This record gives sequence, structure tokens and C-alpha cells, in this order.
Amino acid sequence: MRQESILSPDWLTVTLVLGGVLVCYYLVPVAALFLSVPLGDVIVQMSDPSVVQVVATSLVGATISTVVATVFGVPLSYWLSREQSRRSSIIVGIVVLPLVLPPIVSGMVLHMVFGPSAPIGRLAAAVGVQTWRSLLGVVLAQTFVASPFVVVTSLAAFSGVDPTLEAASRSLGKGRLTTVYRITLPLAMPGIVAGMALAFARAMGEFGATMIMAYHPETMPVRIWLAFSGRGVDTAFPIAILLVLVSVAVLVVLNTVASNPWT
Amino acid sequence: MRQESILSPDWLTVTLVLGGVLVCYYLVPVAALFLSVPLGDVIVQMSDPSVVQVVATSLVGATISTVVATVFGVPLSYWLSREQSRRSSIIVGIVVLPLVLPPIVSGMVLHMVFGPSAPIGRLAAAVGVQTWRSLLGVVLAQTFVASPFVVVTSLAAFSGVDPTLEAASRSLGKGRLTTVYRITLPLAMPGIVAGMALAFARAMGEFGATMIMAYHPETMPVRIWLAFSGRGVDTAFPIAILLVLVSVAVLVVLNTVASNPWT
Amino acid sequence: MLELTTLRTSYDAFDLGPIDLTVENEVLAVLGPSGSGKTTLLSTIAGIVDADGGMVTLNGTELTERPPEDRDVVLVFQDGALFPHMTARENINYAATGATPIDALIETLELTEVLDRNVETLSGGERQRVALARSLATEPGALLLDEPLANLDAPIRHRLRHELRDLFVSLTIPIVYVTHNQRDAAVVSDRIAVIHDGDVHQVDTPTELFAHPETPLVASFTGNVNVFRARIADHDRLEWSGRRMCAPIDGRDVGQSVQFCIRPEHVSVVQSSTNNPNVFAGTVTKSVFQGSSYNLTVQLKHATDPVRLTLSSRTYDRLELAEQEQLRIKLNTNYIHII
Amino acid sequence: MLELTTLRTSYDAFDLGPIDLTVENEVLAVLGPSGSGKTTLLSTIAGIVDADGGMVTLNGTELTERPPEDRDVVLVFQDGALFPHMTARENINYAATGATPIDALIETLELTEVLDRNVETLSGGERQRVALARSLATEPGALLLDEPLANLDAPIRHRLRHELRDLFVSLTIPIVYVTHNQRDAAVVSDRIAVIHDGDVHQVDTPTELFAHPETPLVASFTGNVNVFRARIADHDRLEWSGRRMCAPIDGRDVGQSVQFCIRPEHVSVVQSSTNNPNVFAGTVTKSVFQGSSYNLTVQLKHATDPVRLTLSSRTYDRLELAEQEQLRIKLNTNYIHII
Amino acid sequence: LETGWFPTGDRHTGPVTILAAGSLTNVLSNGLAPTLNTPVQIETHGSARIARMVADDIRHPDIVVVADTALFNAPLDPSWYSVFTSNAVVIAYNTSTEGGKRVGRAENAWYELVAEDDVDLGRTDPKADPLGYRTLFVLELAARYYDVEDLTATILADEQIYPESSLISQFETGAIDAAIAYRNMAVERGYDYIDLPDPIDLSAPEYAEDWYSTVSYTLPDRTAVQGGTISYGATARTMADDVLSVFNRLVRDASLRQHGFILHESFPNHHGHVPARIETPDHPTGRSTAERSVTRPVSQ
Ligand SMILES: Nc1ncnc2c1ncn2[C@@H]1O[C@H](COP(=O)(O)OP(=O)(O)OP(=O)(O)O)[C@@H](O)[C@H]1O
Ligand SMILES: Nc1ncnc2c1ncn2[C@@H]1O[C@H](COP(=O)(O)OP(=O)(O)OP(=O)(O)O)[C@@H](O)[C@H]1O
Ligand SMILES: [Mg+2]
Ligand SMILES: [Mg+2]
Ligand SMILES: O=S(=O)([O-])[O-]
Repeated sequence: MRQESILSPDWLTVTLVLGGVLVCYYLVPVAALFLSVPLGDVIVQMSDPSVVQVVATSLVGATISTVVATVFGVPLSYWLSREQSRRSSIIVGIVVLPLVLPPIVSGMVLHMVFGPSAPIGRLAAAVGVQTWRSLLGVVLAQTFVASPFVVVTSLAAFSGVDPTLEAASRSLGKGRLTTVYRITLPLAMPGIVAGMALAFARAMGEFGATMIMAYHPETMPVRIWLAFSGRGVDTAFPIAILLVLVSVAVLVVLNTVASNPWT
Repeated sequence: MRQESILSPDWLTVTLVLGGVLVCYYLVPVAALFLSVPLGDVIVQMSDPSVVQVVATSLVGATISTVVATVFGVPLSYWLSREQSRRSSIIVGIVVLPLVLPPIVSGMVLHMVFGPSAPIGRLAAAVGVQTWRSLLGVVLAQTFVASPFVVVTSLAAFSGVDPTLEAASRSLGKGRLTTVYRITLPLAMPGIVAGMALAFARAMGEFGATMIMAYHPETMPVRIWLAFSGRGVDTAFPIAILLVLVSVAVLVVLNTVASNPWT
Repeated sequence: MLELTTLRTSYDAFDLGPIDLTVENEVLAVLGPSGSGKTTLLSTIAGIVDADGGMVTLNGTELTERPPEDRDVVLVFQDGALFPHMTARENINYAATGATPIDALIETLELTEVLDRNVETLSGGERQRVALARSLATEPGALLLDEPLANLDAPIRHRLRHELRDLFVSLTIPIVYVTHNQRDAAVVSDRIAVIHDGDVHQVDTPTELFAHPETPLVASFTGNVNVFRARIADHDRLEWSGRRMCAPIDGRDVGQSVQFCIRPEHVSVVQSSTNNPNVFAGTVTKSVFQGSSYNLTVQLKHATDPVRLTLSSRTYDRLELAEQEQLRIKLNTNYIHII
Repeated sequence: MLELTTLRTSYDAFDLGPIDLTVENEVLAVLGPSGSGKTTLLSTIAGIVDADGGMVTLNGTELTERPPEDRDVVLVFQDGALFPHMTARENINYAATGATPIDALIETLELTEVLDRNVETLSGGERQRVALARSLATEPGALLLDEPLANLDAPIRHRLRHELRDLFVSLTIPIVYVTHNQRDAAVVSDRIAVIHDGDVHQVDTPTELFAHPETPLVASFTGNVNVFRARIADHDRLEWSGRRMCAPIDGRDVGQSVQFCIRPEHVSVVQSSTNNPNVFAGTVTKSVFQGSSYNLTVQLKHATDPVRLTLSSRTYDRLELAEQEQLRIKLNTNYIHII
Repeated sequence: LETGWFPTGDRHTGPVTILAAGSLTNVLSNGLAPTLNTPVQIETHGSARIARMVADDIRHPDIVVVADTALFNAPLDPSWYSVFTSNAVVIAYNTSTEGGKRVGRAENAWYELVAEDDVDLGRTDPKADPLGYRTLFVLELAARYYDVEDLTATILADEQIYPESSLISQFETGAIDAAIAYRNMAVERGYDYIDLPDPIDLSAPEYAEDWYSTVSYTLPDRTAVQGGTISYGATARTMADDVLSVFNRLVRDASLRQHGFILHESFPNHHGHVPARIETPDHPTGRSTAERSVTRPVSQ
């Protein structure tokens, strides 16, 4: 028994090889993307005002979606983490539904609810708010597809916070609200930020649902699609690179603001 | 200060309202989907042998992708959780890349690497393995898009395991491998299973990358898209419902096998 | 005043109570073996574990239905339950109501040095002192302490014990102090409750409890390790170990079978072979150095259980006792306590 | 035999060592204040914290570069570090090598009742005993224990202390036993090392260490709380508190300024007003009941620091002392120790 | 970003929305749109999908443009439409691959090469878009024209089928040597291509009646499509002034030719109850030479 660690270098090797293969699997295609286009083309795209417009729509949409997902999702996952019943398992199941649906189907079903011929869509339109083919439509689509990440990841983070600490805080005379705000949230923050990062990334890359619900104003994936159908990969890839750069920049900022949210 | 908990019912209300809105936001469109099609149509689809074939492709593809993601991703996230350096932050950044790319772009870049004209694709074809337009192509696409979920979620789970427990196990004479297998993995299991569930769900719903990398054999999202193009929502939605049912069934099984992976 | 009225709670395999206890503005120590329900009792008073029945009131206000934060009762957890994302200072400030000057507290608890350290890097004893400071900073209406000195080393424990006593007295609030250390209990508390298996066995002042335990369990738990069965032989004699020795019979029925106890430090070694009925001959079977004293185990000729006695090292050195040595011991009549 | 050679390690604000220590097949207790580096020392020996320098060898095999699992050294963590997903039994079986019959172990540690409970529901003391059983089940080549009795109640601690001593002796392996309880240290160990601020101050047998501390710190840490400054007055006299009292000067230079100490239990109360130079008059300023004894603080007329003494309750009762009472105390020459 | 944030429900105050066939993406956004003074929003998809989106109420564009007027019989059924341009099917070849170069050198004998195993041909899905079934028509016609038996059988294989989007990327990344595509795609992207003879390429109205119409394909919904000239049809669904002015510019857009589309004399020609506000052409409405779909079940 006391011999097995002689295997341990092998074990580390296996881990690193498996992990390394996966990392390469992510990296090589992305590197191919970056190498396939001269850097100049990306810069040209960045100076095109209509592209700037598209980048702005994507950024604004994804940011709003992430914020909405956080504002609505974090309380939900806190409740789920503290209420462990059949009921809460069912709700977790519902939260995973949007992940299962192909994004285009998500777009279609959202359109059935928020489209111009749906009651909610008509109602909103009646008060002057258009829920489709608008930034709001983009946000609705992205939120549907991306917000489950916030819920699932925060749920795990909240479950990891020792309930004794909450009990200690409340025993010190702090109410539930203060306790959640000053003890539970800070301790769960890395997980929540990780969820926000996932949601933001997914919202930035979301194509199917956004395309059906909005298409206009164009988001970056829609523009990539359009550029591609119009003129092929040479115009599509520079925008894809731009998308990667913008998203990575935002994630780095998010990462820095919340120090290290991954661990 | 000792008064604030008088607010606490309000606080609970706010939480439940926010969470409730989100749950409804997930539920209503899916309910609309289910209500838009008579159950009979779903059953008719289920008895169409070509649909059975498509369901099989989706299930087999998503299962293999999930297994691959777990086999390669879990060691990676264990390593990431124990190695907290600049290097590991960069690797976490790479892991998020596939999430940022719109799936269709992912498909295109994968095709640049694994397609028939790419060195890897050619090499594989030379030994009789076709990496595109095959089940393998489906798996490659789904793995690229879905596996980051396993990595990110397991990473959080591993980080939550007290390193003292690992130290205790090793001090008891158990090597790293035994320790990981008997202590760390069981304790991180809920998070890993959650990651697997997310990855499976995403793989089942993946459309963009699969479409580019494979198209044939058809997966359920491709079939839904084709059905929609050919005959509209009336034929597309029954398959979408089937997709939701199949995925939920698998997730329930996964959930039961691993007891409660969400908490 | 903290009042517990038929307070009950339970886990799968454990029932606490019903417990009736009144804690005035005093320190009540709760002594009891591991797993006897001490932590559970405090958690129930603090509202962290729900009571199955009964009532908790503080200064006349019923607390039973209130959430923990509205009870004005602070519980100091056994492991400190420090907030890991805060420094020691932030932990204390989090709780501080602003009214108590916390500097004095920090000095008393010797925390100045570690104040700006992340609590995860603190040693066990440092953590416990931070937890204590944090709880005192809230100026609670009642204080519940779960083995607050368990991880402290002897000198600081010794100092703190006395300073805590002074501090506690100055607070004039009900304080429940769970400990498994009799000495802590004796020094810090006004009264001691002995709890076993979820039930309170005896509540008394330290001197009373140590001198006159009501049950063998309380006796053994307060260091009264010599508990023996005997028979009342006479109005002032106890028949034990084949002898009729003098004992405070207090009008018990002759012939009755009883248990009596005597603390090891009340058993003395005598040299002259008098005819005193309370002097017994025996052999030292074990002699253990305990730092400031020696523990001797003596087997008497006609007794089944051995008698334990504690000797100061001064006496021990003087007597030059070794294992297997013959000696005579005396069970002083005044210190024999019939249960 | 476990040997530490100039072993060093460090945290941001704390340096341990260099430490040189040899532990034969004996029990070495490590006594030291909170934060002195006891846990750090054990972790370094076990390989859980990396050494900055120096060497650890066990029976001649160098361990320094080995991973924890290859050291044949088991560390019992301060909080037990039980695996939360296993029952108590599974925790023990996980470690068991099969060679030791664990049933006896379970009985000694009184664990039969809790064996199939999930460890998360165990009380503090129950957890600690499971951790102990788990470590013993591995049959290690050396055993490192970090305050294994800290959460135990007095009677079980008392029993266990002796049983552990027997168990440890029967293992015939090097055992390092970290504790902050002098009594545990005295009973369980063959030798005691006193550690402070990362350095070993003294290593000695319990009796030697308690009687002849080499530094004031060791003195205070072993309960020698009366440490005073004095001057060598003569070849057999010490000038202190305005008097020249008899003391074992051992050829120190006359006029030299020294410190001396005397344990509180070695200070006696005398009634006759003899002319003995070691008898001092004073006033009782504080008297505290400690369960089995009383602690008196006495202010002498010409001394600045008060003298503490411990009286058995028997003596205390006989003398009928109360606070503010006048009395005479004697510092017995044989027990005065010049540092 | 000023527009489109929270637009109101009144669409007439917004830009004119055009839902158009994917092959028109480039010409509409880079050829037509810059010359208009009315703001337009252009959305493009495969024609069949466009028809579905409108039929299933997912889109309510002002103007619908499809690459096959057959779709204006089903699933769409507008009361009128204008046919305004045509296209031709060409063989685009890839000069960066060995197989592609050989196809390029082969010129008229392309079909012999394509039938070979080592030349990879790409085409789109006949079930999903008109180019897919037009490819089948072209091969069928070529078989007769060159009098090669079993041409379709030797050339066609399931692996050749790609979604439209993917076909382009496969072609551009060198995964396929040759693709059957529209001429405008080849022109716009600068691909080398083989112009097929008129009787094959589905561009000439004169062959429509007697020659193109002899081939047909049955869609999954059992609609049979007959061969005909490739004809792009457009209809306006909103009768606002700005919509109609855009419509009129669209159907007479000169830049179509530069983008590789074919403008016959007769274009635009109108079908159905054309509203008066649509400018009438100088010549009389001709007979449709476009494909027709026959909505009858095909017996197996
Ligand atoms: N959450 C729980 N679920 C089930 N049983 C529990 C739980 N918590 C405690 N117990 C059991 O209840 C009994 C009392 O536990 P408690 O923690 O109150 O003991 P304690 O007196 O504080 O002991 P210690 O001195 O060892 O801390 C024990 O048998 C314990 O195992
Ligand atoms: N991970 C760490 N990072 C920084 N400092 C640490 C860390 N662990 C311990 N220390 C510091 O090192 C010193 C020694 O700590 P250690 O835990 O060894 O003390 P100890 O003697 O075991 O104390 P106790 O009796 O209170 O458990 C303390 O000042 C402690 O705060
Ligand atoms: Mg407890
Ligand atoms: Mg320690
Ligand atoms: O999977 S997508 O529909 O977002 O491409």
C-alpha cells in the first residue's frame, strides 16, 4: 500500500496529458481562426462604423442579459441552496430546460410568447415597448439561453458556504439580509462571478435564439452569419476574431474586478 | 440593528418574486411549445424510424461527448484547482473560449482543423477514420461546445474540497491516486455531475457547430431545423418536444444515479 | 434572567431535555461528557436549532419563536465560526455595535498582534480568542459560550480564566459557559450544571457540587473518582472494606446499602499506625507524575476497587513512595460524602 | 527513531526552527503557547508543509523529499480532518492496514455507539476519538498527534490519558504529542519539549522540566508561575523582598542578579512565627476555588509581584483563610529553583 | 445605436424590412442599400426558410424576396409578385486543390471528372433549398444534353450534401474541389467557375417551357417541383409609400448584373393582382417561365 505513490509521476503525467489534449482541442481551432486572417483585416473591420454599431449591440445586450440573469438568478439559487425539497429539485430541472433546447427552437418558442402575434408581445407593443426585433428582443433571447449558467453555478457556490457561518452571523444579531449580503454573498462570490462569466460568454456567442427573436439590431454572431452568407469566411472571420477579443477583454476585466473567481 | 429582521418577510418575498419571474420565464415558452402541438403528433414522430435514428444519433453523440468531456476535463480541472498560478488562470481563459464563439463559427474553425482538407482530418482519413460528416464529427463538435461546462463546474467543485482532507488521507499512507479517487472525487462528485448534466444538455441542444461539422448523420437539432425549413413549425415542434423529453429523461436518470448533484 | 422551561429538542438518535433552568445575571457553567448535548442546548437557546417544545425567555421576553438575530443572545461556536473572508479585526468590527470600546477587549485577549491577519492563517487558540472578542463586541443580552478556552495553552488559559471571570461579572448578563474542564467551570462560574445524555443531573455552586455530588455520575464528573459501595453500619459508621469507619451518616437507616465518595486530594497518607478506624493499609499499584502533583493508585487489602489519591510533589518527595510500596491511608471523616 | 536536523520552515510572518530533536521510541510531548508553531512543526514532519531546510529521518531513512504517504508517519489533525462522506467506521476502515485488530481500539476509545453514524453529526469529542482510532489503525512508523484530547471531557480524558500512555508504550514507535495541557504532557510523555515562537527552549523529562525550568518562559509554561528577580547575597543566601533567604545557590557569583522560581504548590502556609529567613508575612488578596484546590494570591510586604500558592481544599478548610487575611508563607529552600 | 433600442410597435415609422433569399445578401446590402435614401433592414435566409418564417408568423417583413417563385404558390400565397432577376447554375472549382485545378482544365468535360472518385463535389440539400434541387435538375439535364447515361447516379452521393453556409466554408477552406453554385456566388466571391451551356444552367427562358420543365423533384411535404428558369420573385406586404419606393428600386436594380445575376429583357414582370401603385413595366406581362410547384400528392 505504501508503494503506490511510486506511480504518482505517471498519474500526474496522465492528468496533464488528458488535460493538455483538451486545452489543445480548444486552442488549436481558435488559433487556426486567428491565423487564417491577416491582422489588418480585423483592424479594418474595427474602423467600420456599422461594425462598431454591431459590437456595441452585442456588448450592451450581453451585459444587460448578464445583469438581468444575476439580479433574478442569484436570489433564486440562494433560495434553492437553502431549501432542499422535492420542489426545489423540480425547479432546478426547469432551470436546465433552456440548455436542452436548441437555440433556434428557443428563439421560436420565445417568439410564440413575445412575438407580435403573442398576447405578451402585443401587450408590450401597446404600451410602446417592442419585444421583438429590438434590443429588448436580443436581451430576451440571450437571457433565456444564458441565465441558467448563473443559476446553476451560483447554486453550487451557495451550497459550499458553511451554514454555521450564517448561524454565527445571525447569532451576532445580524438579520438574514445583512448576513446574506456580508457573509454568504462574499463567500459565494467566486462562484457567482464564474456563473456571470459563463453567461456573458454564452450571450456574446448566442446566435440561434437571437436570430429568430431579433436579427435586427444585429449582434456580432448575426453579423458573422450575414458576412459569411454574403461574402464568405474572409469577411466573417475578422468579425469572429473581434468577437473573441472583445469577449476575452470583458472576461479579463470581470476576472480582475472579482480577483480570482475560479477558485 | 436588531430591528432589520422585521424586514425579513419582505426580503423573502423579493427573492421569491425575482426567482419566480425567472422560473416562469423558462417555463412559459417551454409550456407554449408543449401546448402548440397535439401529443399525438409527438407519438407519430416517435414511431417514424428515421426520427428514431436521429434520436439515437443525438443520444449516442451527446453521451460520448459527455463521457469524453468528463474523462479529459475532470483531470484538467483537478489540476487547475490545485495549481493556482498565472499559468492556470490562462488555461481557465482558454477553456472559456469555446463558449464565446458562436457555435457556427466553432463549427467552421473545427472544420479548418478536422475537415477533409486539414492535415489532421486527412491524417485521420488516411487511417480510415473520417472526422467530418460522421458520428465522430458530431462528437467533435459537441465536445468542443459542451465540454467547458464540465471543466468549469468541476473546477469549482474541486476548489470546495478542503485540502486538509487530502493531506489527512496522504498522511494515512494513501497515495495521491487513492486519495483523489476515494476522498476528493466523492466529495466533488455533486459538482462534477452537475457539470456533466450541463454538458449533456448543451450537447443535446447543440446546433450550429454540429451542422457545420456533420449535418449527416442528422442530430435532433439539425432535424428540427430541416423539418422547419421543409414543412414549418408543425413538423419541427414535435421533434423539439421529443428532444426535451429525451434530455429530461436522461438528466433525471443522471440525477438519480448521483443522488442530488445540485447541492 | 434567562429561563428555560421544559425545553426539548432532538436528533435522530438523541433527545435533549426537558430542561428547566434559570440563569440569573451570573455565569452558569455546563459540564458534561462528550455527546451529552451541551452544544445542542446552546444552539437551541440561540435559536439555531429549533426547539421541539418548551420555552426560552430572556428578561421576561419569550424568545422561542424568534429568529436567532432577534434573541439578543450571542452564541460563541465551539470552533469559532470565524468569517474566512475577513481579517480578525473585520470579524470583530462586523459584530461591534459601537458602544463597547473594543480596544480593551483586544488587549485582554492578547489579540493585538494578529488583528490584521486573515483568520484562515490563525492558529487554533488565536481563532478562539477572536471568536470570543467578536461575541463580546455585540453587547449581548445573554452570552452562550461553547468551550471558549478549549484550544488555549495553560498560561493564557490561566490568565484568561480570571480575566474572563472579572469581565463576565462586569457584564451582569446571564452567561452560559459550556466546558469539559472542571477547573474552568470552578473558576469562571457562579453555578455549575452537570448534564448527561440530554438531562440536567445537578445544578449547584462549585464548592457544593465538588463537595456534595448528588449522583455517582456527578461525582465522577467533578473529579470525585473514588466512588464505592458501602453499608450503613451504625448511626456514625459505614461498613466498607471489612471495616467500620467513621462517616457523616446523617440519620440514614442502618443496614441500608449506599455509595460514598471521597476526592483523591482528601485521602491522606499517614505514617503512625494508629487504631483509627478510617486508616487502611494498602499497596501502591501505580504512581503517575502529573506536573504539579502525583496520582497514586492504592490497592487496599479487603477492598475490590482501588483508591486513588493525589499528593503534592512536596508530600510525595517527603514520603519517598514508590510503586509496590506498602502504606497507610486515611479517609478523613469530614470529606466522606454519602450519595 | 525520528530525527529532526536543523529543520526549518516559514510562513509570511512566522519562522519555525532551526529545530534539532531526536525522538526515540518514546512519547515526546510538545508544549507551547498558542501560535508557537506546534502544528507547523508536525505538518513539516509529516510532509504536509514543505521544509525550507534541514532534514527529517525516521529509523535512518531520510524523509525530507518524500511525499506524505511515503513517510510512514501519521498526523492526527487538530480538528480531526474526518472524511465527511464516510461514517466513523468507514473512516477507520479507510486507514486500516488489516494487521491491527481495530475492535480493541474502538473499545478503548469508547466509539462502539457512534461507529455507524455519519461523522458530520458527531460531537466535538466524538470526532477527535474517531480521528485517533483512524490514525492508530494504520500502524504507522511514527505518530504525530495535534492536541488529540483537546475536546474531551475530564473523566474520559483522565481515563484515556492513562490508556493512551499504555497504548503508546506498547507501540514502541516515536510519538510526538502536541498539547497545551501540562498534565496531559506530564502523564503521557517520556520527555517534554517546550516550544515558543518557533524555537525549542528546553527538552527534558517531565519531573526535571517541572522542577528545573531553564528559562522563565519554560517556568511559566509549566505552571511555575512564581518567577522573581533576586540577587545572590551569599554562598547560600538569596536577597529578595528585603530579606536574605536560604536557597540552593550552587556556587553562583555573589552579587549576581538572577531570577528564581517556585511552584505555587511548593509554597506553604505556616502558623508559628518562627525566625526562619524563608518565611514571609503577607496578605491574601485573592482566593479562588479551583475544584480540587484553592489558588491564593498573597501580597508580601516588601515584594512588588504577588506570590501565588495552591492549597488543597483540606488545608484551606483547616486554615480558614479568607481574602484580606494576614498570613505567613514559607518558600521551602529545596523547591527554590534559580534559573 | 440611436435606433432600435426600444422601437415602438408602429412599423411604418421604422426602416423598411426586407426578408430576402441568402444569395441576394451581398447585392442587397452592398449594391442596393447604399443607393437608397430610405433606411432598410435586410435579413437573409434560405428561400424555403423565408417562406416558412413568413407562413409561420415568425417574420412580418415589408418585402419578401425568394430565389424561387414556386415558393409563392406554397407555402406562401401572395396575391401578386414580380419576377425581377435570374441566375445560372455554375460549377465553381477550387484552384487551390489538385482536383479543382483538373476540373478547371477540363472545361466541358467536367462531368467526367466529377464522376471520378478523387474529385470531391459539394452541393446543397435538395430538401432544404432550391439550389439543392436545381443541382439535381442540372445533372438530369446534363445527362440528356451530353447523352451520358446514369450521370446522376454516378455523381450523386449523400456525402456531397452540405448546408448552404457550410458549403461555402468547405469550398473556401479547400475541403471540396468543386461546388455546384449560383453564378452570382462565384462572381461575388471571385471563384473560378465553368459556365454551363444554356440548356443546362436553368437561366434561359427559351428553354423553360419544353426542356427545363421535363425534370422535377418531390419535396418532403410531397410537393412536386418542376424545372424552370431560375427566377427571383419579390412581393411587398405593406403598402406604405417608402416600402413601395424601395420595392420599385429593388426590382430594377442595375447592380444585380455586376454581382453575377442575369437580367433578361422581360424583367421585371408582374404576376397576379398587381396593385396600381407598382410601376408597370414598359412591355406587357409575359407568361411565366419560372418553375411551378404542383401541390398534389405524388403517388409512390
Ligand atoms: N446534526 C446532528 N444530527 C444528528 N445527531 C447529532 C447532530 N448533532 C449532534 N448530534 C448528536 O447529538 C448528541 C449531542 O451532541 P452535542 O454536539 O450537543 O454534544 P456535546 O455535549 O456538545 O459534546 P462535545 O463535548 O463532544 O462537543 C451527540 O450524540 C451527537 O452525536
Ligand atoms: N497558512 C499560514 N499562513 C500564514 N501564517 C500561518 C499559517 N498557518 C499558521 N500560521 C502562523 O504561524 C504561527 C504558528 O502557527 P501554528 O498553527 O503552528 O501554531 P500552534 O502552536 O499550533 O498554535 P495553537 O496551539 O493555537 O494551535 C502562528 O502565528 C500562525 O498564525
Ligand atoms: Mg459540543
Ligand atoms: Mg495548532
Ligand atoms: O447553436 S446556435 O443556434 O446558437 O448556433
